Amino acid sequence: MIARHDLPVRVIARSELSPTCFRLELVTGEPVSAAPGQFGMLTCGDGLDPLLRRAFSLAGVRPHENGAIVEMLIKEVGRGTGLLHHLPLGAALRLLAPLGNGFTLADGSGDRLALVAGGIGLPPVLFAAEQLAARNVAFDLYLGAASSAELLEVGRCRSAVEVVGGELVLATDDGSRGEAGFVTAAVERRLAAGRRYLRALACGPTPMLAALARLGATRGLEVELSLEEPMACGVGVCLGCVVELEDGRFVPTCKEGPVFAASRLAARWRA
Amino acid sequence: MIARHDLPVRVIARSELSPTCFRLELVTGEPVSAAPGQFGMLTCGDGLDPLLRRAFSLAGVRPHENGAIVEMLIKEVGRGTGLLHHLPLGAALRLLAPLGNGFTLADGSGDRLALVAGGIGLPPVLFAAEQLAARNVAFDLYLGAASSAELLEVGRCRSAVEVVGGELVLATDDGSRGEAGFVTAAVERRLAAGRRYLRALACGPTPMLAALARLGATRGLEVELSLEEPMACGVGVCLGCVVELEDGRFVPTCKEGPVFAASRLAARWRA
Amino acid sequence: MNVSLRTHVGDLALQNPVMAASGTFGYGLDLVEFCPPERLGGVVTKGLSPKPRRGNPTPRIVETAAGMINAIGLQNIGVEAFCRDALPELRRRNVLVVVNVFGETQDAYLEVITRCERDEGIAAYELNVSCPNVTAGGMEFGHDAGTLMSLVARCRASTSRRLWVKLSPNAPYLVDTARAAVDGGADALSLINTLRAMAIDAVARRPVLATRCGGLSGPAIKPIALRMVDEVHRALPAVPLVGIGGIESGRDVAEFLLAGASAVQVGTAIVRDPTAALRIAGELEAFCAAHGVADVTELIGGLTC
Amino acid sequence: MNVSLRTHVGDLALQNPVMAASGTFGYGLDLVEFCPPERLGGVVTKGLSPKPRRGNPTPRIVETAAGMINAIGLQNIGVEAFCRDALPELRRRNVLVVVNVFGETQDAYLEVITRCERDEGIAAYELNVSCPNVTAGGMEFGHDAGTLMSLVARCRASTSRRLWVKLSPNAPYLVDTARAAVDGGADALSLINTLRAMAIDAVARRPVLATRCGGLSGPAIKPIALRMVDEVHRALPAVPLVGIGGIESGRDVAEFLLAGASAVQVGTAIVRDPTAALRIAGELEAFCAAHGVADVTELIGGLTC
Ligand SMILES: Cc1cc2nc3c(=O)[nH]c(=O)nc-3n(C[C@H](O)[C@H](O)[C@H](O)COP(=O)(O)OP(=O)(O)OC[C@H]3O[C@@H](n4cnc5c(N)ncnc54)[C@H](O)[C@@H]3O)c2cc1C
Ligand SMILES: Cc1cc2nc3c(=O)[nH]c(=O)nc-3n(C[C@H](O)[C@H](O)[C@H](O)COP(=O)(O)OP(=O)(O)OC[C@H]3O[C@@H](n4cnc5c(N)ncnc54)[C@H](O)[C@@H]3O)c2cc1C
Ligand SMILES: Cc1cc2nc3c(=O)[nH]c(=O)nc-3n(C[C@H](O)[C@H](O)[C@H](O)COP(=O)(O)O)c2cc1C
Ligand SMILES: Cc1cc2nc3c(=O)[nH]c(=O)nc-3n(C[C@H](O)[C@H](O)[C@H](O)COP(=O)(O)O)c2cc1C
Ligand code: FES
Ligand code: FES
Repeated sequence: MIARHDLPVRVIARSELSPTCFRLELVTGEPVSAAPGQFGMLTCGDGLDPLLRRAFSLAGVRPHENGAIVEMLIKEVGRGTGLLHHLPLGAALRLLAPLGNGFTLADGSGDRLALVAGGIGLPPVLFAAEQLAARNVAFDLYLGAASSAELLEVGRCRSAVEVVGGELVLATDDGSRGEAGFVTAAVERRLAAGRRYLRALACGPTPMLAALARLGATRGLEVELSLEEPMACGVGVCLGCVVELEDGRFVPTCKEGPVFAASRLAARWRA
Repeated sequence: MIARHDLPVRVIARSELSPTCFRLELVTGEPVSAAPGQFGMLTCGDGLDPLLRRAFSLAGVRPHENGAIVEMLIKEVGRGTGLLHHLPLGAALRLLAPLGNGFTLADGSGDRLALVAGGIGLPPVLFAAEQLAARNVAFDLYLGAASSAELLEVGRCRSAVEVVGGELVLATDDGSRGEAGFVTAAVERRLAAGRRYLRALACGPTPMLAALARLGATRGLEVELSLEEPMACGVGVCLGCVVELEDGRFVPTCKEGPVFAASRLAARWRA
Repeated sequence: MNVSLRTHVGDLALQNPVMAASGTFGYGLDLVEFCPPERLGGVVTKGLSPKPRRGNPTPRIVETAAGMINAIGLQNIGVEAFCRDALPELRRRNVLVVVNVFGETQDAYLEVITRCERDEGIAAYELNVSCPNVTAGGMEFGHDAGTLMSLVARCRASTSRRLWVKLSPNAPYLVDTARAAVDGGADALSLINTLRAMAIDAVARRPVLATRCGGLSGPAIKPIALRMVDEVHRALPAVPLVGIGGIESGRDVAEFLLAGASAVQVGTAIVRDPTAALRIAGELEAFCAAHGVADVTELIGGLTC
Repeated sequence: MNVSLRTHVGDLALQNPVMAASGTFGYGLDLVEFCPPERLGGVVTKGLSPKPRRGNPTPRIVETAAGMINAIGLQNIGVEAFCRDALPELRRRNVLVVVNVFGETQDAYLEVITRCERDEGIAAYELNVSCPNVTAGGMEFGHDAGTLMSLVARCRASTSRRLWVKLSPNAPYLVDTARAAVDGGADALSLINTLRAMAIDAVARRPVLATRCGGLSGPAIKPIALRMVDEVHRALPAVPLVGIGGIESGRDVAEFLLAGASAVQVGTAIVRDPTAALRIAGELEAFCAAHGVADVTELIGGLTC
């Protein structure tokens, strides 16, 4: 397991991605190595409001001077993300990372991977896409959102896909860009048309993940889902973030996840 | 009474005055008129930490565009003042002001006024000095601090005093600048040497104020003290900030003060 | 969307559910510039005693994490000065006035009520039973169901006005106390008053407050207050409740209504911001409009599980 | 300045007063990378039951103002797995281990203790008496002095190890409960556990937690915890106390010691920051050095009034 650290970080860049989402870049003083699907627990300021850190998937990590730049893609939904959206550049925060497991990235043999992202579920998927591109492992990338404006980082997604000669499929609920309807339907259409995948790796809203779990169960496709349970500690001690497994156990998402094989999850995920 | 308002303000300037103190300038969207000795209750951010506003004397108010610039001199002593010290320029706060009464500024007849400030007690005294200078009312200004580095705004004090031909007396506890010892001793020496004052107006640490109250009682000098009781509401409703008067009543400092004639205060102030 | 904010506490109609809590709004007129009392659901006066009271020595307040502790000691101008100096203007403005009453003996409570009965313009009495009962060795009136019932019954007999009892969260058995108040004749229950708490100055090695302990209020206590409103509402669903504790926003008000309160009171939020009660009423309206609540009373006790 | 941080809880020596509280530090080894348990005053395990427990459905946690509410439902690996998988390594590291014990019946408490008695390396048991007593209709063990005393007495008889009882702040009569625990044979009292509280999702019109209510912890409750430690210490000055509730800094620790605690436990602060307990111990040392405290035990019960 990659060692977990409580890293002092500084906000060094921020840019708007959509009406609700932004990219945050944090610089660390020490090297960070992390796998796609892992996340970090980030403070949103230095006081008691909010009290707890917030969980964000790592969207990318690259070396920078003696340390690293950790990238996150964040949707402003409440107080914590609102503070992060408006912190001055240079602000000091703390990041507990890397946490959790990660996606199972293919070893290059056989079929392609399907990467599936819904809305702000993109960050771990983008991280995976860029790593796979760097390793030249083939994949298609399905990117869904409510509307065209909320399709994030399309350019980077396209670049990554092009490296490996995969397909970038865009889907919007309102049909304003790409295929109309849910992104899972776009996956299903291709499966129905005979496309085969080694495995699907997905992150997005729970209904999307459940749809994909069902699809996987019906079509015999192995599916890995990155789950979002409300987290307090992020390191497996508070037992706040548990998810129920097929065998009835409650396991902490932050430690045994956030990525789970859909087949390991309790049956209602696939029903 | 000057109408009280809850003013939206923005931080437009900040500068260091000493190792522990800084000047904060806040711009309002509407005109503000206030008297020396009055104060404001300022939020230190927009969350729940800290929960309550902080009280600061107004160190000056000047018109600016359609509103005003309110000046404060602040010593960093804890969380609230620490936040104010590090807020980015442009930050939006709220200021409840002007609150409380003010010093009785002389009408120009007879003897000079003595203005006495200890440490971070300077702001209301500086405000008074600059107003008196503008109205050409004579005064001496006594400015005391622990050491030379903590004597604040000496230049502005000197300018104000020079306008009216008064004396600027500096005193430091450690003798690193001006007269050595407490500023009240400097006042006492001049009284003993026959100098006469219409009234003394003072703000500073409680022991200094008590010493001045005693001096006033012994020498028959009218003394007005600006008190600092911990405040919660600043507007007279919580009854947290009361001070005991000579007649035994507890009155809210924020409403009936913060300036009180020393002779009105409970006897222990002069004992 | 047009939202109706009108509510009732028992048979008392309020134009909106947001009242100012006792001890943070003076005698109803102290903050007129910031918050015209006639625009609130109602105002609860600072606790009134038969004679003026000086209250406790200072320090009386201290800030804590998302809260504050106060030990004001019920300083007030006395019932006579209130009726003479504040009540006429409150009446003229058509303010819904609730008089918060306390005493160190049962007779003291009755004295305040009896004096108030001589004047018009009081919608209800709210008995603050979190004060030391001198005849019972300093235990709070609200801590023993029997004592509380007898106090409420005597007050009940002395007025035909509405009688609210403000429950103490420090009482040993919340629901028993609530029931005793209702059995004694209370028309409604206000909850909660402050929680007994303490702050220590580690450098001075002294309690911060002159009285050692005081009462904790503010957002810190909201989760406890909500739980208590929910608990009393489920035990006594027919009893009108007024929710209090850490309310800072219109959404907080909605939470208390859902837990079973018919109206709420705002305390510490006013200490932070004298315009708070009015702002919160506006936010409640906006919350209702945004979530399709045409009539705020739909929310009352409206938890779906 | 050289500061001695050594303290005692009764006859148990701790290298420093800062322990990790039950439920926030796993079984002692979960956070080794961040906070080596052997450097703390001690660690209290997650509450152990005779058999593994799944705990409550989710959501189980919700953040509140300067606090959090949890309703984990005492999910744990069971005493057997603890003794087998964690205890040997804790022993090897010389960690001061306190086993937090709970059950839904008296027998369940005894079962946990009996299993632990077979192994070395446990410094004390801490009875969590804030759990529903199934044989007494779900009332918490800690809510009735008689029930509590009999539980403690039975546990006392089953071990010669130190027995701590962790008091519930929801108990009707704090001091009576404390006294009952001591009369039953407790060597020390830990206080406080979480306060019953509730959060509501106003949009969904539902309680946030699957179990409706849960326990409030964090800085929000510190003033209540300090008051309770002070109250019990003044009533029972000879009884060793372990202070718990909202501790976030070395200065907070000093406050609890001054109120009468001999050691403290840190809970929610660890949830916020896995290095917290160690950092706090360091801050305590710095606080002592800055304020001329050569021996931290000088602070215990050291309020000057
Ligand atoms: C493993 C993991 C990875 C995540 N990755 C990302 C990401 O890459 N980008 C992104 O924008 N968001 C991500 N989230 C969701 C993000 O954590 C929440 O949006 C954020 O906590 C909301 O905080 P807030 O203060 O703005 O909102 P508030 O609603 O004010 O938060 C209140 C509370 O609810 C919790 N909470 C609210 N929404 C969520 C949620 N969806 N998941 C978990 N807890 C929640 C918060 O932690 C907090 O305790 C991730 C969550 C998890 C668990
Ligand atoms: C009428 C009045 C005028 C003031 N004018 C000035 C000024 O011009 N410049 C300046 O630097 N300071 C002034 N003060 C003091 C200033 O309010 C405190 O220094 C400030 O509140 C400390 O806040 P903190 O969060 O940094 O400190 P903390 O110690 O963290 O504050 C904790 C709590 O103690 C209260 N508190 C702490 N110190 C004081 C104090 N000296 N007086 C009142 N309450 C206190 C705070 O309000 C807060 O509730 C004035 C105080 C009053 C009452
Ligand atoms: C400064 C202050 C003074 C108070 N005085 C009274 C009082 O006189 N009578 C009373 O019943 N409650 C009094 N209270 C309690 C409040 O009315 C309210 O019940 C409590 O503060 C919880 O609400 P909050 O969290 O909104 O403040 C007082 C509270 C504060 C903060
Ligand atoms: C997530 C969580 C789990 C807890 N589990 C237990 C437990 O198993 N047994 C117990 O006695 N206390 C448990 N507690 C209570 C804590 O040990 C502590 O008494 C309480 O949280 C107050 O301290 P704090 O404010 O520092 O968190 C738990 C607290 C939290 C936050
Ligand atoms: S967030 Fe604490 S166990 Fe996962
Ligand atoms: S600060 Fe509230 S009355 Fe003065």
